[in-house]
Amino acid sequence: MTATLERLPLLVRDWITGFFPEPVRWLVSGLLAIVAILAVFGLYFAYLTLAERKFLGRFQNRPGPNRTGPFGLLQPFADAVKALTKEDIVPQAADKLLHFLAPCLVVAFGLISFAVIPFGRYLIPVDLDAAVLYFFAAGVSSELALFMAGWASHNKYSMISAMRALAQLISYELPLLLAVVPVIMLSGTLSTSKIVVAQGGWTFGIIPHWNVLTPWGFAGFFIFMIAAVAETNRSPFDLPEAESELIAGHLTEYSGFKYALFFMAEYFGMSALCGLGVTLFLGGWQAPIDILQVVPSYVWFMVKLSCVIFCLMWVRATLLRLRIDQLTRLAWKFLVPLGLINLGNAAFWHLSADWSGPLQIVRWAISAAVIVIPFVLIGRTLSSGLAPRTYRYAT
Amino acid sequence: MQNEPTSSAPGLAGTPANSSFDILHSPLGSPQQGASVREVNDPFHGDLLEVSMGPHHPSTHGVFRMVATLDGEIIVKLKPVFGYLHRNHEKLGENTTYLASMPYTDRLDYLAGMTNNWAYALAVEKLSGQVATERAEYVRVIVGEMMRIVNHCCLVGFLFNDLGTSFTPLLYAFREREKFLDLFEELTGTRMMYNYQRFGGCRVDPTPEWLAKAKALIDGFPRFLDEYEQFLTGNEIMLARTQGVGRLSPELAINAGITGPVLRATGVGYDIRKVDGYGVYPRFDFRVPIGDHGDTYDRYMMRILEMRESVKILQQAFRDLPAGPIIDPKAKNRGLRPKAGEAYGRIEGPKGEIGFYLISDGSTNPYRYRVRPPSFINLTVLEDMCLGHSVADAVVILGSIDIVLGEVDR
Amino acid sequence: MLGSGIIKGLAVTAKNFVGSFHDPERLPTVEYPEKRLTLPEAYRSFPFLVFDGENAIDGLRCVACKMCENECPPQCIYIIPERDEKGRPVKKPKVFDIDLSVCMGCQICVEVCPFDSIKMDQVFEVAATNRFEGLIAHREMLAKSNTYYHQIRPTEAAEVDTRLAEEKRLAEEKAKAAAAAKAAAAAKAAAAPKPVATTAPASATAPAAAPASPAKPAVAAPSPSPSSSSSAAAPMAAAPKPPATTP
Amino acid sequence: MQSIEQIRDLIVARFPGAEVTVIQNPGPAAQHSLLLGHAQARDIALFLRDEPSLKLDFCSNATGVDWPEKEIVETTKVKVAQPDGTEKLVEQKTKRLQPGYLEAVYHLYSMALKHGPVVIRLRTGNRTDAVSLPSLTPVWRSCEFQEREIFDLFGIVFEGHPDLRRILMWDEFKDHPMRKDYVEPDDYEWEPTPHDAVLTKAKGHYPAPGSTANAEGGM
Amino acid sequence: MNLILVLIGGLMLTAAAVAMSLRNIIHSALLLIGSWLGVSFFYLWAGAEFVAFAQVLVYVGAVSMVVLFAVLLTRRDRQDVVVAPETRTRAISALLVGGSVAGLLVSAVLGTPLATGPAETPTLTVKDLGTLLAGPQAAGLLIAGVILTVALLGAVVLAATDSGKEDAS
Repeated sequence: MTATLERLPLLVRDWITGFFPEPVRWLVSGLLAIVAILAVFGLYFAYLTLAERKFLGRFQNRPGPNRTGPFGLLQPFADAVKALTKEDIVPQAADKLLHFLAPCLVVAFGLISFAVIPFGRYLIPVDLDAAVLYFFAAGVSSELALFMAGWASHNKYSMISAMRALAQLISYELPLLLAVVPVIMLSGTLSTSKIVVAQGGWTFGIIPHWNVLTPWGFAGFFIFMIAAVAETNRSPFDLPEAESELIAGHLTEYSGFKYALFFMAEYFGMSALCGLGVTLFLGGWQAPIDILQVVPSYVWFMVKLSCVIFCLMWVRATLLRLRIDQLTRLAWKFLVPLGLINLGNAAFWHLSADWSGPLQIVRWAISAAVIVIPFVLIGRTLSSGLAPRTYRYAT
Repeated sequence: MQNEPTSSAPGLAGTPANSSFDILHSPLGSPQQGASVREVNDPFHGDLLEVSMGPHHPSTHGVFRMVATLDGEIIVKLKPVFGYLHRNHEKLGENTTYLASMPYTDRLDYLAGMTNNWAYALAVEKLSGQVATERAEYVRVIVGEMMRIVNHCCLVGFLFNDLGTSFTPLLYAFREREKFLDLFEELTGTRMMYNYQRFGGCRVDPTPEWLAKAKALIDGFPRFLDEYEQFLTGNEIMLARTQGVGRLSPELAINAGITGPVLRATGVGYDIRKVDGYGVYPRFDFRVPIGDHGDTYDRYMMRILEMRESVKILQQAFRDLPAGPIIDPKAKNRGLRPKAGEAYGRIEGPKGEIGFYLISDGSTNPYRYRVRPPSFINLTVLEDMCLGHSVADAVVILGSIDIVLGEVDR
Repeated sequence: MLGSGIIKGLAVTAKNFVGSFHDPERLPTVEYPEKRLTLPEAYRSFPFLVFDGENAIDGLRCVACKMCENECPPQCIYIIPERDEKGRPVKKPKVFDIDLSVCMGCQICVEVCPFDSIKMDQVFEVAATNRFEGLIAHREMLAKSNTYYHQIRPTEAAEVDTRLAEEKRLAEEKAKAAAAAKAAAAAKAAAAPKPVATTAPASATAPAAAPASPAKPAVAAPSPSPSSSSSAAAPMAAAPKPPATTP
Repeated sequence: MQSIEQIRDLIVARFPGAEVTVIQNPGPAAQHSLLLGHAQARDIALFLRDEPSLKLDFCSNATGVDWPEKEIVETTKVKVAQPDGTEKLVEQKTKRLQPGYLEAVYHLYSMALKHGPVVIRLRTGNRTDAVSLPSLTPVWRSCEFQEREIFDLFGIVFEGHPDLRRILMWDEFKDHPMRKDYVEPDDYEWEPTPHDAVLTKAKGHYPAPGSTANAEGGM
Repeated sequence: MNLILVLIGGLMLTAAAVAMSLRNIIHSALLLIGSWLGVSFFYLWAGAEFVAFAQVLVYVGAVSMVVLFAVLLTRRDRQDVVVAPETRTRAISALLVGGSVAGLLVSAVLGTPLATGPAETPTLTVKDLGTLLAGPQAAGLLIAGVILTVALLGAVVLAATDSGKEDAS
């Protein structure tokens, strides 16, 4: 039973491509993969917006949207209709071509990066050899589209915020890459499916071999998630469209469906990055416990993805926003050094792989120490003068 | 990052003596006190950008405009512009009777209606020589301190909204504020527009059930404060964003007439409840918290510590509340004609010293009805605090001063 | 250790998140149209005129003395007294308008009204299609029965009724005493031709004129002693009237 | 805290030629004030702020007051010789026109010694042309906004104020609204509030749009 | 197969040509980025995935940002738009330099034996590329790294001293 469930998507695909003549079959299966991703992640995006508003509400002691449909389930479609019916104003001074092109490119690059994420054991749209490199190539070019949006609207505020967005994205590109390199080094390949296979297996049947359960993996995941939050302009780092200062940043001049496109691109980018994070550190579609393999692999991927995205919402409901200089200082003075040290740590971990017995504990201790000590030291130097104060009372 | 700024004691020329700080070498993010405006259009720095934030701006607490001249992100000049909500409250006061002005005082600082009523009642009692009854003085302290807690809840919530959280701290603070507003509604009839104090006492006597409910709420309030402090006071981003931001020196604060938590944050322990000892405050033992650095973090902590002190005062007030009439039977409210003369009555409102200066010429209407608005005068030093900071900090500094436009514009 | 403050903050929001599912204290939202908050008795929104008995217009307690019109801070009440055929004012308002768009619900009118004829209502869903005509409440719209008053403010209505009944009793006693005094005077007049009768009717009419003079003690004061029973001598305006504090 | 007379003597001792008079406050609050001449006003203010025994470093409140011309009618009993030679007491009403002036009142407190208020008053020459006063902003910066408000609403020009502009009204506004003789501008938006005075004034501007039931009912 | 080659070549050439002729600098910068994308498609067509994605990551991601920032931050002064009078002498020297570079390139292209069809490139996995780079090619890699860091440090020093010099005046 579990095998058929596991291969169900493949059976469906073979059944559909069966209708078509031989030469066109590979084209149809490619199109089918695209349609599947768009359908699944389109719906996932829709209900992600609803989930975000409901969870944010629950964090703030209020029920969240519950008027449209039972428990507010039709809210995303209501938002879509609203976005579609809103008038699409293009400022007269704007650069018409770029103004139109920017949202399309942002969504396009956001979607392309789904091509290399392994959703299930057999569910990987394109099994590239240099998959991780492809992912970052797609991610980087969405910055370009963001700049085009800021520049095209010819508005003082959106120009300032486009520059801020670029500074933020570029300064967080480095920690993102530095967090991913140890995983590639340890699993020896750039292909995401092989990375997930490398994380298979369980010791004593219950402790999975995920990268996150190793000291360098945990530090890498910590750096990766901070950089991912900054990369998708979400809560503690949502500087470009910080409403308290620059109104809506580079989105000021967009309205109607173009604004919704930017919104969609942000969620796609978040899902893709979290998908990559799950693949690299949380063992992709691997089941957490041996006996739980009865559940199909793509369910595990979705569960882990949803947990990571829930944590992002949790962070969004809690943390304050950083100032632009503190943000870049955090990247260059905290995350990059930690990333480099983590690289060394992973190298040590790789070389000491064949230590046996008690040496394993020593190996763990050294590896943990190598990452924790610099974390505490750099942390103390960065927040040198900052501490909650004690107060005296007037006589 | 904590280099002590040169204290800008005001020179005779009236504008604060600009310290020797030169904008070129201020590494972005280590804010200095006072910046020199340098000449413009040199090749490397580009020209200054004038940004008008407001009057319709998401974080200016109402219709308030700041014309800021920016060099990149750093503020070089900042001129507050207000008057958009000006409805000449003082001319209204001169055209209506003493009692009819009482409901208008709720609209001054609409987040702290009760303390406005109390200040006006105190001023008219001084003018006409009437004295409030014993029980009324205690009830005034009770509702006054509850109002202070409500006001500080609002401020802390709005301050965190300016700092960029997505409404979570604001909604926690408002959840507590709602309980206080429900109690005020049971006592006076409305949530914010109380019209509760009268010359010589209060309008309605709180029933024992109301007092029991209020006492239960006050006893539970410190638990909320502990949860709030655990949530935010130690937060590293909060420390980074507020410590050392918007520093104010004690000399400049005293000279610029700053009062309330903003003044006490600079280290000057001046609290009118202790200085004037109006009402029955001398009978309560409470402490006045003072800060050392005068920056945004100290101002935030002043409010939190003051809320804790208010809880102490309230517990003592509930304990020794005497019986007796809530209003002096011989007190004259309708058709009050105080003898010719003038009086200036002031109290320690949540935002600072709120005072009423009344000149009467024996008729039913006051000859001159003047309100001393704390938010309006606390804005004098907004520019001094914002110079050298970035735009994001200016919004936070404005939030920490706690202005309400109803009182600023009158 | 960098980050400990942030972790504590996350713990608090998590507690609130979990709490919002089971602890009513963490989910205070009342979903308005379906569920409604019970209004406290002291709640006030706009004024309304109280009438006794069945007929709305004749039963109005209001005597059109225009005291509330003068005292109202934003001057939003407008009264024209009824005039009988000979042009003498009758103790009934022909027009009693309150401009609800100007009224701020400060209940000063309730405080200064000596006849308990205007009280604060608890209706807050006041919407009108026309800003001018729709929001001016005329006499017919304002008049509501005493039973309605008992519904919205039971304790306060009870006090007002006891006080009114007691004043009516005092007035009748005085009227009886005055009548008895008149009868005795008439008897004396029959004995002695001194024209004592002329002053009696003056004094007799006075108390009738002020049936419920402002002898209203401070409400809910423990001892609601009517400070000055309707002493005929003191003209109404100058009476040292304690502020009627019926909210 | 010394009484107002002692403070006046201190000032006169310090500035021999200064015009300082005590203004009695008849009301029960008994907050008497000191009227200062223009010449040494700022020096006296500096003296009040820096004098060790006073140290009035906190100017809490600066207010403008408008005193228009007042006709004072004094009734004096004077003996008038009647034609038949007898003396008869007759009340004689003498009308005296007191010249109007604008006034700035400052309430000073001391944060160092925690005492106050000392009230000082500055009066302008008249209400039309001589309306200038020495500004006290250089001494207490708290007067900066309040003096701008007095200038905006009363029209007192403060010499030496760093930035004297209108603060509450918009800059192009011509009149000073808080003066007693201020007539509000006539751009009255028609609103049929029930009061006849308001209605007649409104009728003066616009013909009532259409016949509203209330208008007839009201008359 | 070479239809796609012609297509990609045509795309790159037209993008570059149009980029040169546009007045709006931002548009031409974006078209330049388009032509770099063309280069990466060419690599993909040739089967070298790693190089294609590296090309996109480096050029479309980073270098394009540098180009755009440079375009934004330089202040267009009025005087240098007008064509200066001695353009004729410039035209001659431009032709000379252009001709020589074209000649050099053409000879290089003709000199190398051009295999018409796509040669069966050995399927190199990333791991082999890695060992190749770390092994025999390590020297070239290190030299490139050093040159880049020197350039980076030079730029930073230049920017910093510039502000210092301006201060002294």
